[in-house]
Amino acid sequence: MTEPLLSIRDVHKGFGGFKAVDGISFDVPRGSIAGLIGPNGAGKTTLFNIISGLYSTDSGEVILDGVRLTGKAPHQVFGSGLARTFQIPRPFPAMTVLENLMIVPRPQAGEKFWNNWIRPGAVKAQEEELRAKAEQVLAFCNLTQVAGSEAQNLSGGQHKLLELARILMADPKIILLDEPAAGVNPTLMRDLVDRILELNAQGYTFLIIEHNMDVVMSVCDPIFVMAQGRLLYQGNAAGVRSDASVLDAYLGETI
Amino acid sequence: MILQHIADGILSGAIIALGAIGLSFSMKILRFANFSHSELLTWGAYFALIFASFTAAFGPGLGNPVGPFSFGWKFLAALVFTAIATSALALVLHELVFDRLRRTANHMTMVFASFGVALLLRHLVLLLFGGDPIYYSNALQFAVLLPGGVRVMPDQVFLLGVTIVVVVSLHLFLTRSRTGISMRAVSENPDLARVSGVNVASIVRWVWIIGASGAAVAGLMYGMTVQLRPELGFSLILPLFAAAILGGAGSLYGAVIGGLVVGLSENLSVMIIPTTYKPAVPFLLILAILYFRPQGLFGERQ
Amino acid sequence: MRRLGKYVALGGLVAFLASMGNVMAQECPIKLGAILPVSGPMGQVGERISNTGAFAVEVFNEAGGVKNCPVEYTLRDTQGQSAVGVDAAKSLVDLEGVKALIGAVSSGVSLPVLTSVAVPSKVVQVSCCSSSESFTALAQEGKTKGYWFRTYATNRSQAAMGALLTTEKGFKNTAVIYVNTDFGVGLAKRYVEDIKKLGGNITSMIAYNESQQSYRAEVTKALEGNPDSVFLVAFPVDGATITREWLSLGGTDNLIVNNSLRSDDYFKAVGHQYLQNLVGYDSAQPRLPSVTTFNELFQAKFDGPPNGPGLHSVFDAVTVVLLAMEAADELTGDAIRDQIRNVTADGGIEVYPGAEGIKRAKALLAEGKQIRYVGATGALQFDANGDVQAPKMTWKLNGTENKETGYYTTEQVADLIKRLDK
Amino acid sequence: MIGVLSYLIFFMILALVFGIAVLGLNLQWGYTGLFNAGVAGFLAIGGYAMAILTGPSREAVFGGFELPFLVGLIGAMGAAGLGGIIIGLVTLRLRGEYLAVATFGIAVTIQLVCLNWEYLTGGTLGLIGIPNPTHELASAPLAQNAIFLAMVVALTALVYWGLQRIVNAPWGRVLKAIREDEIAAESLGKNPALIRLTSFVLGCMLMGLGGALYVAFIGFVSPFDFLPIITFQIWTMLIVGGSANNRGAILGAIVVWAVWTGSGYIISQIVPPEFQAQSGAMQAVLIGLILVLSLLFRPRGLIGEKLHVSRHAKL
Repeated sequence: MTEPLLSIRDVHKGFGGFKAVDGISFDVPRGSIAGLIGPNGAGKTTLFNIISGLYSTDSGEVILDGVRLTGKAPHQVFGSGLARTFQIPRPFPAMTVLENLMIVPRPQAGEKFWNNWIRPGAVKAQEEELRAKAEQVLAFCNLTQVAGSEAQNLSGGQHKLLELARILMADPKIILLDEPAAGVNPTLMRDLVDRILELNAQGYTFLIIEHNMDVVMSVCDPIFVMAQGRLLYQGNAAGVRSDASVLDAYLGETI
Repeated sequence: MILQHIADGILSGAIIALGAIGLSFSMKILRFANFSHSELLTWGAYFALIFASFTAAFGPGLGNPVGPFSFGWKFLAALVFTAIATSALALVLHELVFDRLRRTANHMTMVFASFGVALLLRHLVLLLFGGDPIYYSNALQFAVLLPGGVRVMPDQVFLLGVTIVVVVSLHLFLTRSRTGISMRAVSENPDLARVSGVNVASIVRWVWIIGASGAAVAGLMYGMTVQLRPELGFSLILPLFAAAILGGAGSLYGAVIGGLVVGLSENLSVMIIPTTYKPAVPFLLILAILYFRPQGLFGERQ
Repeated sequence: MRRLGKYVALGGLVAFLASMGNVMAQECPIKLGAILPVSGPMGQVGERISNTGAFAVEVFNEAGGVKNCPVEYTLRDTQGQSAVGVDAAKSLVDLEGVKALIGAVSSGVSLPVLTSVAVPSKVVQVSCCSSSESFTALAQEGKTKGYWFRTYATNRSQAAMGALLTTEKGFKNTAVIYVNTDFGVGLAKRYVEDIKKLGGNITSMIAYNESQQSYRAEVTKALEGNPDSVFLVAFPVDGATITREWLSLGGTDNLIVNNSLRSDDYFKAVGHQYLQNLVGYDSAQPRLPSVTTFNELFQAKFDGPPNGPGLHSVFDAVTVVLLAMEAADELTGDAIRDQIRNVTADGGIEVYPGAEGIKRAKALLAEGKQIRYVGATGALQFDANGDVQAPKMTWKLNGTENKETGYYTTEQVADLIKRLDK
Repeated sequence: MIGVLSYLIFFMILALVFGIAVLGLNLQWGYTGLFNAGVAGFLAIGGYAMAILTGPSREAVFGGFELPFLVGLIGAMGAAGLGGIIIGLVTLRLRGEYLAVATFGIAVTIQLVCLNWEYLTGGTLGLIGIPNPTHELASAPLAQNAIFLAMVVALTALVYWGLQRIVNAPWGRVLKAIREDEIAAESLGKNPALIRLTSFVLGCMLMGLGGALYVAFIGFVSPFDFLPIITFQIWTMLIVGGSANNRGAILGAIVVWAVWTGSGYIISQIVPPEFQAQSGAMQAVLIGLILVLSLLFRPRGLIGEKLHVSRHAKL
C-alpha cells in the first residue's frame, strides 16, 4: 500500500462550546477522487478551512505528502501544493477572467515590486508565459470566450469553473473542491464533472465536498461521511448506500 | 486628587458615552463610520438654544433655576425639542446624501461623504450663529464639595442621571419593543432580517433617529456644562470614535463603557504625563485594545 | 499624461482669464492684502481682527486714501492652515497685485508666508499678532531682508509685566496655565524665569492644547499645590472655558491674565461678576486725546470698546503700512519697507489715528516733514528686526468697565527687562 | 501677466507636492484598500526629517546637519518608510474604519510629539531657515520657483512612472486581489500581511517625500503645518480625482487644490466687503458641498479605475 497523499489525524476544532470538528482522521490516497459528504452542519467546510490553513486546529494535525500543514498560514499551505475552492465562489470580481488566472502561479518575478523596475524584461517574459498557460487552461475549462470579462459578470456555473481553472494554474498536488456542483445547471455540471475526471486521469488528486449524490456516487472513491463533527463512515459508494448509520444521519434525504 | 480626576472622568465620560451610542449603532447597522455624527451634537446644542430663545418670553434661558441647578423645567422641553429637531436634520441628511450613496457607491464613499457633510454642517453653524461662544445661562455654577475633597457641579450630577435614564430606556427599547428587536436583528444579519420580513429601510431611519437624539442630548449637556461654539462637536469627534470602537460597534453598553473609559483615561492621564499629550491618550488606548481585540471590547468577532 | 497636460492647460487658462481683469486694472484703487484666520479655531479672534483692519482702511480712505487713491482691503482666509495661507498670500501678491500684506495671526502661518511669499516677492508683511521668537532669529540672520514687521510687542516685555504684576500684588504661589503654541510656551517660560527673580513661586505649569472639549483635567492638575493666584495665557474662547471650570472647581479668583484676554468676549463669557479680582497688562495707549478719538471711532463703528486680542495692533499695522505707502515715492515693496521706520521715527512730528490725524500726516508728508505715528498701541518703534517696543499699562475690571491702573513708559519697561535679564 | 505666471507656478508647486502624497495614498487606498487616515503624520515625519537633515544647527535642538538637499529627500523617505514599518506592524491587522481610527490617532500623536518634544522638533516654534535648493541656482524669485516647479514636475513624473511600472504589473495585480478578496488571495498563495505592509510602507515614503518637498519649499516647519485637516484634503484629492488611478490622483490634487484656494479667491471677489469675515465659513461650506456633490454624481472620481491590471494582460 502506497503512502496516502493527504492525511488528517485526529483533528479537533471548537467554537466556544460548540465542537465543529470532533476528532476526525482519514487518509486521501494518491490519485483518488475522494468525496466528503454529510448533512448540513456536519463540519465539512470547517474541516476544509482547517486543512487549507484558514482556521487553526485545537489539536491534531494535517499532513500533505509527508509535510505537516498544521500551523501554516493559508498562503504557505497553498505553497505546499494544496489548493481549494469555496462553497460560494470567491473570484476577484473587478479583475478580468484572464488575470484571475494569471495571478495564481508562483513564484512570479513581477510580484516583487522592484523587479518591475530593474528586470522588466524578465517580468515581461514571464507574463507572456503565464498568459499562454492561462489561455490553455481557459480553453480546457471552456472559458475562452469570457477571458476579457470582469469576473463579477460571469454566471454562477462559470464562477465554479473559474475557481477550478484558477487552481489549475498552480499545478497543485491535491485539489479541494467545496460543493462544485451546487447551483450549477445540468449542462455545466456535466462539463465540470468531465473536467474533474479528465484531470484525475492526468494524475490530480481531489477531495470534494458535495451534496449532489449522483456526482458523488459516480466519481468519488473513497467516500468519507461526516456528521456532527465526527467521521461516521468511510468506504466506497456501495458501502455508503448500505450503511445504516449513514442512512440515519441522512434521515429524510435521499442518497 | 485622584478622586477628583475620577469624578471628572465619569462626568465627561457620560457625555462622550451618549454621543458614542449613535456612532456605534451607525457603524454596525448603517455600516459606515459617520464622521458627521459629531456635528449632530453641535446642532443639538444649537437647536436647544433656538428653543430657549423662542421661549424666552416665558422665563430666562432654560427656565427659572430649580433647586441647586442652573435650569428649570423648560430644560426637559428643550431636551425633547432638540431631540426631534436633530432627528429631523439627520433624516434629511439620510435622504439627501447617505441613502442615495448607499445605492450607488460603496460604504467608503459614504465615509468620505460624511467628511464633506461634517464640514458643511459645522460651517453652517458658523454662518448662522457666528463664532462667539454662547452659554444657556451666563451664571456660573460653583462646584459643591463632596466628601473626599471631590468637587462636582450639581448640573453635572443631574446630567449623569439623565444619561442613565437615556441608556436604560434605550436598553428597554432594544429588548422589549418590536422596532428595537428588529433593529438588533438587522444589526446581526441584515439579509436574514430582510428575508424574515423586517422593513430594513424603516429600521435604518430609526437608527438615525436614535443616534441623532443621543447626540442632541449629549450636545445639550455639553453646552450646559461647557459652552456652545461651532467646533463643539468637532472637538469631540476623536473621543466619540474612541468610545464607539473601544466598546465594539453596535453594542449599547460597549459604547457607554467606552465613553467612560475614554473620559477616565483622559482625566487620569494627566497625573502621569504632561497635559499636552492628553489628546493622544484615547488613541493609545484604542491601539492597545485593538491590538489584542480587533473587534473592540464588546464587539463580536466576524 | 497627455490628457493630464490638457487639464492643466485648461485650468491655467481659466485662472489666467479670471485674473486678467485685476492685473490689467489701473493703479487705483490701491490694494492692501490681509491674510487672517476667519474660520477654524481662531475664527472668532480672526474675524474681529479683520473687521478692525478693514476699519483702519476705511478711516484712511476717509482722509483721502493713499496718493489720492482709495485703498481696497482684500481679505483671504487662512483657515489656520499654513499651505492655504501661503497660497492666499501668493495669490494676493501675484493675482490681486496687493502692495503689502497684513497678517497672519499665528506664527505657524506668518512664517511660511514670510519666507516663501513676502521676502521672495519683495512685499512688506506686517503682522498684528505673531509673537514667535523665530522672527527675531530670522531677521538677525538677514533672512527677512527687512520686509517683516510686527506691531505686537514681543513676549519678552509681556512676561516681565506679568511677573511684575504678580509680585506687586503680593502673590506668593502662582499656577501658570498657558496655551501650547509658540506664543504661550515662549511667554510662560519667560514668566517663570522672571517671577523667580522677583521672589515669587510657581506651583505648577500647565500647558493646554487649543480647542478641546473641556479642560477639567488641566484645571484639576493646576489646582494642586493650592496656588493663591493663577497666571493665564490664553485666547478668549478657550480662556473662558478654562476660567469657568477653574472657578467652578474652587480655584482662586486672583487671576493675572495676558493681554490676549483683555477682551469683552472673555469677560462676557465668564461673567463680569466673577472677574472682579482679575488684573492684567497690555500695551498702553498713548495718553493723548487722539486715542480717545480712536476709541470713540471704534465704539461708534462696532458698538463696543476695542477690547480683544490684536485689535489695536492690527489697526496700527494697517495704518503704518498705508502711511509708509503715502510717504514712498513709488509703491514698491522696497520703498514701502524703507518708509515704515520713517513714519514712526523718533523726533518726527507726532500724528494720531483717525481721519483728521491721517489728513494731517499726509499734509506733513507732502511738505516733506518727518512724522511720527503714535497709534492705538502707543508710540511704535520698530527695531532692526522689525520688532516693536511699546509702553505698557496694567488694568483691572471694575464692574463691566476695564480700568487702567498703571502706566509704564517704554523706558521703564526696558529698565525692568534689563533688571530681570541681569 | 508675470503675476499670473508667477502665481500659476507657485500654485502648481503646492498642488504637485500634494499630488505626490496623493499618489502615496492611492497606492495604499486605491490599490490595496488600506484606509490610512494618518496622512498628516507621515507628511510630518518627512518634513521634520528634511528639516533636521538639511537645516542649520540650532542651540539645544537636535540635528541641523546641513546635508545636501538630495540627502534630505532620501532621508525623509527613509524616515517615513521606517515610521510606516513600525506603524504598519502594529495597525495593519485592523480593517476599514478601525484602521482609519488607529492611523488617525497615530497622526494626532505624531503631531503632539512635534509640538512638545522640543529637543527633536523645536517644539511650538518649529524649525526655521531650511534651505531651498533653488536659491543657490537662481536669484530671481520667479526663476527660483520655476526651477523648483521643474524639479517637482520631474519628481512627480518619476514617481508616476515608478508607480505605473509596479501597479500595472504582477505586483499591482496581487494588491488588487488582496483589496478585493483577501481570503481568496491568501488561499491562492499570496501573503497579504507582507504585501499590505510593503504597499503601506511605499505609500508612506511618498508621503514623506511630499512633506519634505513642502518643507524645503516653504523653508520652515512647524507642528501647525500638519493638522488633521491636511489628511482630509489629501483624501478629497484622491476621491475626487479617482482612486486606483494614478492620473486621477494627480488630477485630483490639482483640481481640489484649485477649488480649495480658488473658492477663497472667488468669494473674495463676489462677497461684499461687509461680509468678508464670513468668507471663511462660506468657503468651507462650498468645499463640503463640492465634495458631497461629486461623490453623489461621480462616485468613481474624475478618472476611474481601469479594468486591466498588468500591462501584459491587455486583451
